[in-house]
Amino acid sequence: MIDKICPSVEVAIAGIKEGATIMVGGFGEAGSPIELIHALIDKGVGDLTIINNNAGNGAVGLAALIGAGQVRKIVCSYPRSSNSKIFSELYRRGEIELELVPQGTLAERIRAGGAGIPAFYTPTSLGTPLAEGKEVREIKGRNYVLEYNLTADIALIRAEKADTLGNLTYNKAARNFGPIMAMAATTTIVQAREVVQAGEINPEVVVTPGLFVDQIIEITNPAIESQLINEGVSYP
Amino acid sequence: MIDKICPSVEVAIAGIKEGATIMVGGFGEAGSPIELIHALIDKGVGDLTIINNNAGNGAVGLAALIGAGQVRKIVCSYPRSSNSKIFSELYRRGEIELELVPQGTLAERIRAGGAGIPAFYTPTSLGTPLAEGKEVREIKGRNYVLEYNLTADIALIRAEKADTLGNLTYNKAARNFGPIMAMAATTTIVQAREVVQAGEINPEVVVTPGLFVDQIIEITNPAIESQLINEGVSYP
Amino acid sequence: MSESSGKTGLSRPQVAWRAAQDLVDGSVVNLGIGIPEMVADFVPDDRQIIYHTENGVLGFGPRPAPEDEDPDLINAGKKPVSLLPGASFFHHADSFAMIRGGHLDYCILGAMQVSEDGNLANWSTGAPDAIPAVGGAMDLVAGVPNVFIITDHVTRKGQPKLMKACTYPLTAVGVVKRVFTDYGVFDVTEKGFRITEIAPGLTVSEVEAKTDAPLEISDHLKLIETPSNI
Amino acid sequence: MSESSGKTGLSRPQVAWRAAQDLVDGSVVNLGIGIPEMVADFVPDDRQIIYHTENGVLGFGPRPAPEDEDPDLINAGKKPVSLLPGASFFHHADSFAMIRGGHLDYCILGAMQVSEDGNLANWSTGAPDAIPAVGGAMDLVAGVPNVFIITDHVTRKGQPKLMKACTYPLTAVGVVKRVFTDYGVFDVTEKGFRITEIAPGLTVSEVEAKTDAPLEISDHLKLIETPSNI
Repeated sequence: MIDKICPSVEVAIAGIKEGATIMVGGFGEAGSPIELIHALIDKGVGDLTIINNNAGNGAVGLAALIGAGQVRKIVCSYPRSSNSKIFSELYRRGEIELELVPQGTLAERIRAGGAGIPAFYTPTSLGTPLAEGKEVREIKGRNYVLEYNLTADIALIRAEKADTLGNLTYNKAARNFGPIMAMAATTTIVQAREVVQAGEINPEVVVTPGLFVDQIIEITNPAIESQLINEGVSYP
Repeated sequence: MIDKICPSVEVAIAGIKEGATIMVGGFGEAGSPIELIHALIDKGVGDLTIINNNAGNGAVGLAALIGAGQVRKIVCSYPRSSNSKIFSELYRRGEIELELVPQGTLAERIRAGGAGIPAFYTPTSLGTPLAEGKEVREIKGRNYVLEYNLTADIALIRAEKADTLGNLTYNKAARNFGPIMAMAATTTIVQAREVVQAGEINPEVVVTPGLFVDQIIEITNPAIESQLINEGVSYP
Repeated sequence: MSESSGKTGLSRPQVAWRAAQDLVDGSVVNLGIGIPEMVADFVPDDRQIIYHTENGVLGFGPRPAPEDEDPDLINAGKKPVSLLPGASFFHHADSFAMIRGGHLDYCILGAMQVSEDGNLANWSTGAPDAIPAVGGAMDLVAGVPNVFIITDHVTRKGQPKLMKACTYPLTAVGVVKRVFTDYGVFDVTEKGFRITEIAPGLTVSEVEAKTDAPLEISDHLKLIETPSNI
Repeated sequence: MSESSGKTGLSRPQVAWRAAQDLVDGSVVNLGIGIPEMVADFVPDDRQIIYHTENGVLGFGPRPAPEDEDPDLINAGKKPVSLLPGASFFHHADSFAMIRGGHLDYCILGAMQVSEDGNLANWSTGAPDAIPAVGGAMDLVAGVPNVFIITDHVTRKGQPKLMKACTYPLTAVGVVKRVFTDYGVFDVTEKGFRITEIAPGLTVSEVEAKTDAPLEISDHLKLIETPSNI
């Protein structure tokens, strides 16, 4: 019978392999699955492609994963950070690849990946360097850029509540990329602040239906990235 | 200041004009905004293009609107009904135009219309008569059909709860096309079972954010289509 | 597969029972309108199946008692359903994102015709006075990895439905994986139909006579044994 | 627009105040990171503006007291915000559906350069060692019908930012409707920049001298009068 709850973060991420493409939820620290990312650092798998809106803050979470040399390429919209040089130094040294994607195109490409849409047209980036080399098509008198979907082997996301079937709710603006990344990855791994039995989440308020979720680990008190950074923590 | 609540259905639909394209929510009777449809029959505007999943049941609601001769064309996935001959008779006589769209493509075209995506590729309908004349493109080794978005002048939808800013929740499977039609129409008109003040719907459970909604009319006890049909009612 | 007596082959409930045995524990399944809906009645007790209906419900259960019916809680066949613990609601674009995005494991549909290369025709006879109606079938078969078909082996007029090539307008090309009929179980392979199980009281040559395509016979052809209470 | 004394033209809060006067009651507005965020402080009391932030909140309010801050409730600039009655949360694809689908009324952004044909450059100097970062700007300007810019009229080095043509990499082509600077208010018309309002203490020829494009002068050129407390 279905039970997606894992006993530890190690078990939750056990299936992640060298060279994997991993979508990581979060917009800055909001929604960042920091315990799952730290477990990934402990595990040490490398050659990863990371899809996230940003490229990490301070020297914890995503920035620490990049700093550990485990990331070959990052797909994101905004890799600049006021409090982290980890990405920028690697990037300037040519040691990490960057695919820069406008934020809305990033979100739509991920959603398309989850929705079985291989490609779509968008007005975003038309006439800019980010549209160079891309097909442009006129539709009803306006020009649009062709964009392809994004999928991943793994999604790591943070939810507020999860039930045993994988239904999720989120906390406020921590929702951001979680629901669409859960759709677009072959295996979706969730850290939830609270795990409940199936039936304890009102069907009307489920944000991510359980069929998008594979593994769940309960992290009752997740680390708060900005607090760690203020305390000068660097992981590990 | 913002207040989207209307005093009557007549006021709510006052802006609908002859020749309008109207998305009508509902999957069968679930979610059908029957009081708004009946008001549209009373108003009598014609030459309408209707976008709905079906083509009406019995002789009430959408079927009655079609029967009143107000609909020039219908865009839908499933116009057959076990209890209504109104559409089929007009169709066989050539008095109503039909654009048949697979249900998922219909939903995605509407969502695209609301999301500023002019066109997308989908595997659905490839190699079938419904793909005839449409562009086919190979992407990563599989063929896909190009589909264009759908937009409308008006959306008529039924919600469970609405607040004064237009935030909506729905009841169970009556949600269906409501959220995406609210996105895809220039003017979205909602009949809600209950109207509350802004702040009375938890921000986490809002399904349709208020910026998609223009006019709201409270209908506390909407007619139930199947009951009307069982009672042999035909509207008006 | 009609309920009339004196007929060989499985009854419709027996075909539905047979199809139910092939659903893996924990899978997400969409059942088409009509006979496929019966499959839910026959899933073995030790398996948990999550049912999806394209009109926006995941995790629904059986038809409720009449007094518990809600016209806003229906399945794709527009019949009332109940909710099981862990159910969820979502809008139509999200529902078809699940379907097209490959997030369901099985869909079980009816068919007018299936061809030996897995083509499906189940939405229109193409007759000039027919009202064309496609619903969600084209999306389901395009997106769900395991497309199973439940159908009578022949039409009411005795015409084969398993074909060399479909003559009706197609629903999709090359999508059907397995067909369950009153005559047996047929896998769609690269070489065409392979009969893997046969209904009691029928011979392979009787099945071949009612099939408009060559049949490969499985080396392990089995007789279907249905429980006595179905 | 620097806060240093002895400078002519509006202060940054005054520019933000001026921009706020052009937001219509009931509209939905996205404010870019930095100076544009100040606009919210100056909306007239009799107008209700709904603020959208691309990371998934509609209807947020001012920064809360430190003890009420929630790291999961931030704006696009990653600063804590509060919620007003009638707020809602949604995921990123829905948030950008709002943006790209034309459901916002205004976005107010900063700029490195704006050209007389409405081109915007605000994400990269194109310098080889710069870390390129685009965020949501390209989506906002592609989808929001009224793109307003708030910017210093000249760079720190005194170079014009209102240009005949942008020299930096573009954010979008032909999208800017109106520019608010410390020198005045500039509409982008089919003929290029039209100055409609001018800051106290400046002459049109002084503005022209600091603008890298011809200026059409409005027949109704007004002097900007800001409240004394801003």
